[in-house]
Amino acid sequence: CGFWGDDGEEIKPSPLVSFDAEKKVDVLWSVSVGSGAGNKFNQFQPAIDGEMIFAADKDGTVVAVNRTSGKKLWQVELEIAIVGGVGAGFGKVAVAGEEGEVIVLSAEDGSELWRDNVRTEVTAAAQFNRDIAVFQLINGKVIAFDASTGSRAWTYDSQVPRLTLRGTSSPIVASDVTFAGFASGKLVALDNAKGTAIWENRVALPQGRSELERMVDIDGRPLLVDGMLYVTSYQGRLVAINPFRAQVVWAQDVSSYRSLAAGFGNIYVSEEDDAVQAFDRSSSASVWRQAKLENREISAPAVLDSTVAVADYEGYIHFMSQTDGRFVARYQVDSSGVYGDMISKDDVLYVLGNSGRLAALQLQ
Amino acid sequence: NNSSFEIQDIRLEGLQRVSPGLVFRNFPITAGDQVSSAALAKATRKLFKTGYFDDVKLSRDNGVLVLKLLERPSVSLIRIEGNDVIETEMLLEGLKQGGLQEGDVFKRATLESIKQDLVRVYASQGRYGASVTTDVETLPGNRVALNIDVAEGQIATIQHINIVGNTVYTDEELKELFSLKLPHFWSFYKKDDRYARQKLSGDLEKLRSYYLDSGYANFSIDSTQVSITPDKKNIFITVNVTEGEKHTIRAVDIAGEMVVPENQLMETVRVEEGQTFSRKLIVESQDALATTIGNAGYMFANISPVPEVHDDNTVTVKFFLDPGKRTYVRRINISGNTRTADDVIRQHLKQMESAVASNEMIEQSKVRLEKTGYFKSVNVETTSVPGSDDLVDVSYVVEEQQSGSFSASLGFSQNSGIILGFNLQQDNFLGTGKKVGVGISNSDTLTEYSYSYVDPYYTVDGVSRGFSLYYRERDFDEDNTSAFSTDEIGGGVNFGYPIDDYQRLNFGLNLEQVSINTNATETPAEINQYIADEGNDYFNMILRSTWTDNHLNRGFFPTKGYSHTASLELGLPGSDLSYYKASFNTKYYRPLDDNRNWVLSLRGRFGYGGELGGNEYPFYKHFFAGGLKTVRGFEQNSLGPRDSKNDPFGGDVLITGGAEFIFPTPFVKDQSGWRTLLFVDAGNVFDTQCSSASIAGNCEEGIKLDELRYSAGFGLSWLTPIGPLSFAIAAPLNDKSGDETEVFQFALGQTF
Amino acid sequence: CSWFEDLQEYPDVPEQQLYQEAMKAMEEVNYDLAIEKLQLLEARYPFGRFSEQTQLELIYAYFKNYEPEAARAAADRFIRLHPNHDNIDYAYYLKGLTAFEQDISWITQYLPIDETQRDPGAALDSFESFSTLVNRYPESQYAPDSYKRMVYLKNRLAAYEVHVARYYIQREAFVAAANRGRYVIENMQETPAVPDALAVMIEAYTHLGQQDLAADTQSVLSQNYPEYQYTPVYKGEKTLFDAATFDLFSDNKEPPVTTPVRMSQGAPEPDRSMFSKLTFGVFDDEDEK
Amino acid sequence: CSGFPGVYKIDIPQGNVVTQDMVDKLRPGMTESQVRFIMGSPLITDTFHEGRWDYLYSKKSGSDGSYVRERISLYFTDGKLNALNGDFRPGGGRS
Repeated sequence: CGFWGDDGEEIKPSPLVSFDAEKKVDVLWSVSVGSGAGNKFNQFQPAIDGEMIFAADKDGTVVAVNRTSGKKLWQVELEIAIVGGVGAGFGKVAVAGEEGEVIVLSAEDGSELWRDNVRTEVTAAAQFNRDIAVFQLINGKVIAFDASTGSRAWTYDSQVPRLTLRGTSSPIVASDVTFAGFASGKLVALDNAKGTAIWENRVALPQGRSELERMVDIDGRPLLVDGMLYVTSYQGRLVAINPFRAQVVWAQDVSSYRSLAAGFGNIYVSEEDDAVQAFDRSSSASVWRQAKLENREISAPAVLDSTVAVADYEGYIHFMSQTDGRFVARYQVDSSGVYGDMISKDDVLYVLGNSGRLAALQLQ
Repeated sequence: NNSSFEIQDIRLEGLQRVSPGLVFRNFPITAGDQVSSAALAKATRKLFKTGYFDDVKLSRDNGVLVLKLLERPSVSLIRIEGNDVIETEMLLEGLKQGGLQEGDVFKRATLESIKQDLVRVYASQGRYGASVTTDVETLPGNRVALNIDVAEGQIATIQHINIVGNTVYTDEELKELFSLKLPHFWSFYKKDDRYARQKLSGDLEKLRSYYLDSGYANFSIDSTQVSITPDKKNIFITVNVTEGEKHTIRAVDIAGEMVVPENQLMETVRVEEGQTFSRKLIVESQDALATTIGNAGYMFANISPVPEVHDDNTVTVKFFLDPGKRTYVRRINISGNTRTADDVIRQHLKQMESAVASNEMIEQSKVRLEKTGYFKSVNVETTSVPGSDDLVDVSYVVEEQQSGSFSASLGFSQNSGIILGFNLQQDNFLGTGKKVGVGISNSDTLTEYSYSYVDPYYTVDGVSRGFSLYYRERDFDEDNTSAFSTDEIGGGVNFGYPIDDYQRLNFGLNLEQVSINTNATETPAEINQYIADEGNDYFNMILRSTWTDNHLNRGFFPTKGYSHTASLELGLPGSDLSYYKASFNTKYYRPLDDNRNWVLSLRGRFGYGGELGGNEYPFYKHFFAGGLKTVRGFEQNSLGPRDSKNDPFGGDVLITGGAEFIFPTPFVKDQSGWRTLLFVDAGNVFDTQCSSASIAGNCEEGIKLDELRYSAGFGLSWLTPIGPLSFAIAAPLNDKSGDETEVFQFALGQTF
Repeated sequence: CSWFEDLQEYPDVPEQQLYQEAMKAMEEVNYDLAIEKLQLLEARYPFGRFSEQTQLELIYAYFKNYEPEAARAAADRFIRLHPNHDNIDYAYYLKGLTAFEQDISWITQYLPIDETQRDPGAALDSFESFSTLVNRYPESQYAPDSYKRMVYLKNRLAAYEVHVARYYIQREAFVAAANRGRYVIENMQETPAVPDALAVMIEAYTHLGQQDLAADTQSVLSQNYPEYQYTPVYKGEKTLFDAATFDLFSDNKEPPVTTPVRMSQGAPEPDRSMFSKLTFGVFDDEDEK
Repeated sequence: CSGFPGVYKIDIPQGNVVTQDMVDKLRPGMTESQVRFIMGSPLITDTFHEGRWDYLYSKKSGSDGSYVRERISLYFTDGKLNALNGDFRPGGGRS
């Protein structure tokens, strides 16, 4: 009966589940990065290049840390409002600003190598290979720059539906081809030399009458594992594609806007309604489904030892066994939650919380 | 075997609610037919298509065809819980459009469509996060009840509007133009943080015009992205623009068939050389050209401005003229006037039938109709006559309203017996367009028998003629002014005629016999003094003349324009009392937004009276101030000099005025019947020469501006079915001791 | 917020009893109650034995309850659901009557308001229902009255045209006046206003100096309406003298336009005789037999 | 005195505006639609005069009450223009 506000009763997230922990989480190191991601649903995640790990905050602070010791190597204050989180590779670090600014710094000392303006927001982290830096823009364009000089190599354009999900998928940039998933539900392979489409595959078909029902964004990052490409789409399908012959091997109806993870022969998906499901990579059969995290706004999954982990809106990281999805450990890393993807490398899980806390975790 | 067999009779089994008649009407086989199994199958399919049955089985009982029917349940009740923002009727209406309402046949497929229809109703209100669960409860008698449980979820508000590529203007400056706003203090009331596609396209149009109107000829909106967070609570809008350079006008030119001399056309064009490029001026010039040509009879002319952008940041603007054919009005239809006679409306129209069509005249006629005050709304539409390319019909659709007031009262008091009060003031009496006023009352303060009649269209050009007769015995004491009473008997004739579209002159001659009665104790010395000098009854010949210049856009609740009225009342020489009483009344309305909901208005009323012959200025012709009409917050007529009994005596000089800030009435859909405003009033009356009998302190001679009284407050007017009702809540700002203030005042039959 | 809503469950009232209660309410002229019962009947037993009769009664109840939109919607629904029902003429007739009387408020009948000078309003919509009734069901008991009302409407529109023509004569817009007259001649031949229209055309053509057109129209007038005596409408400009002397010396009475007589109010009850056969006379009260 | 002094009166235009160059374009034998294209739709097509179109322009001036009136009538036999009379002469000046 709210006369003033029209709050309508809130859809409540499910409470934390009690379980007997089989593993212990210990924090190797943690560092704070500027003022964090802010409240504009910025999906910031860290980026790793060799021994260094980089992170950014919404006010233009970029920090480089040694990923084993956690010692801060350098910190740079840029005068832009960062929207897209940090991308790194091959000795370079890239960030993108709200007014379309694109800045690439040198990984050693953070000095600015080159800068350009792409005239719209870039919410996805940039990707590098030996010679190009690829940015995916929210207006459906993909722009490749020469990584060292910053001159424009090519631009690919795609149609954007009238209503999409906030956030864009980061492309996978291999040596000669780039795989990019778009808000139109299409997955495209682009030739790195000229930026032309080699093949195109419709991962999900828009259905229903209202713009809301017709959203089929690919927002999660595609996953390349043993030569097979996996990609999910919102209100669409999880699809396994042979990237060389652009042929769909199998598909499962599941809606997800998060990136994927793989382990133990499974593909792990954080579904739209916050359940985590494991599918067998070869037969596509559903192995297990953990639904006790409903409405907790879970992040993309990341694999650590024998577990698969997801973070939630209160910053709890839930570790689940890769065999049957039972909870094995839990740790609260940042009470303001984790929106961005987590990175696991060499048995260490790197997490960037919304309040700007960057931590490296390990399981005992 | 498709051998056919003869049917003696047909028996129906399993029927509960469907009527046998309906079954037979849809089963094209009757007793006595020779029928094959193919025909039977076709008939069964036809029966099945009616949708009333889940299953139809046929069997034979030696010659009797038996139809075993399993009726589909019908939905007899739909219960919806969990909805509090959208009422159940609205949701049922949404289902009805989806083809499901109580009493319909229930099909399993409808369950799925229910979910989508309801979610769509919520999505249309920006509540993207709503979810719906349904379950079916069977009731006896093959009926079902549908229980629908709704989780309305949060409303999606706009979290982030980002304009990329703007250097000339800042984001904040441009977002000011937008109707879509980030959540702010007023959001719960104005609801402007709710995303709606049409609103966005409207805002983008405003953005484009803002740039194009200030010189940026090749400004373009490259793309717009609207995205929503997965929890469907926040909307993100990104607008990517390319500003381009600021351009100036190099040259202006008109090409095409000049049906109106070119120099006359060039005058109406607002775009000049050297001026900063502005699309607004180009569009205004285009309209001006269309109107000028339209007035010459070319209603279907089309003018296309072609700006040609040069790379030295200048633009040549060429107007291409295609006048089309001279257009004529075939018929003018008037509708909606179920009470007002046709010619009462038609006489206001300047556009003639079977004559050259003119936009200006058609539009002016609409304004003239609005000025009459007879109508709540007047809409005009010009449609071309099918089968011709140069004939149009013009249709005026009016919505009538009560103009004038009507009140009747019946009472009884011991000393003066039956008190009868009947007052009728109608501007459009019985829809004949005549102004009729009848006043009958015999209360102890007022005995009145008055009749006034004005025919505004005595001649077809709008010369008005009217006359009035009145017998009035008024006891002023009750009217909280000086204690005396007047008996008046008189009558008169008046004429008025327009001297142009907006100005009008009125003349009236009244013959009047007035006698003043006093009573020994109550009547103040000033009046006794006056009677001593001038006697107490007078026969006067009064000439009233007024000049009005009315540019207001509407009769009731004007929102634009101004009006001046100057009037002079002369007690002609040869009457017992010769005097002059002049007054000037001016109103000015200035809309603050394009659809004129927020209006600033100023008004002023000034009066000056004096004697002409040897006699003193009659005290009963004094000006009074205070009350709803002049200075709100002070009692009726209570301002200004007092007589020796300390009753208000009025004065021969009146100065009042005020400013009003009119704003749309909250929580009301149809604004045309309401007016709410904040006001500041000022005013007082003065006396240039006090009566010799007045006591010091009650009447200072001369106009003292520091004696002006001020008040401020809130006012509301509402057009009720029996006439306008107005009230004001006012706080006097500088009332002095002895002033009679009144915080709440109301009146029937008068609007602000 | 639901403590307003009446949560009472609808008791499972058998169809027969519900219908009897509705009919009792109708007799007691309590149309609100009758409507509520009939609506319930329609929702609970949409294809029951009484469903068609219920819908007919609903139309009548809404009409008597001054709910024109609901009556019209109920009539449309009946026509849509039972296109070849025997009482469908009643549905068309009621639909026409609702529109016909929608704008006549009860007081205007007693006030001296000349209907022919005003917009007939919703009455025009009744024309369509009445004409469907008269063409498709000529032998229906309601056809004669419908036809009379159609004629009334047409005469009223013709008289309206003549009034407008006369205004244009006084306004000195003579071509407009002639064309208004012509509109009546060409579209409303069999109305009583035809002679007035011819007279207006003659006067307009004369003022326009078109003697030949005026003479030909005059010959048509005198052949068809020999006894029509013609008084000119145009009275020239009113002078100050007339005004001051209250027009005592100028005869400004306007020749009357033949106005059609006003139609009676009210509507007949739905035909229940056929229905009693269907329910084997269970509901007929004793004296009716 | 006639009427009221100084009353503001509007002009009363009536009928089709006809100009000499319109009439000059007329040729006998023209079809109705050709004539309609040149002259515009006639505002007077009398019921009792089949095949006769009257283009009559009159204007009463509001300021001085003066009258202007010009007329041309066109006659058609089985759809073809064959005669005209009135204040205009094709090719010649005003009659």
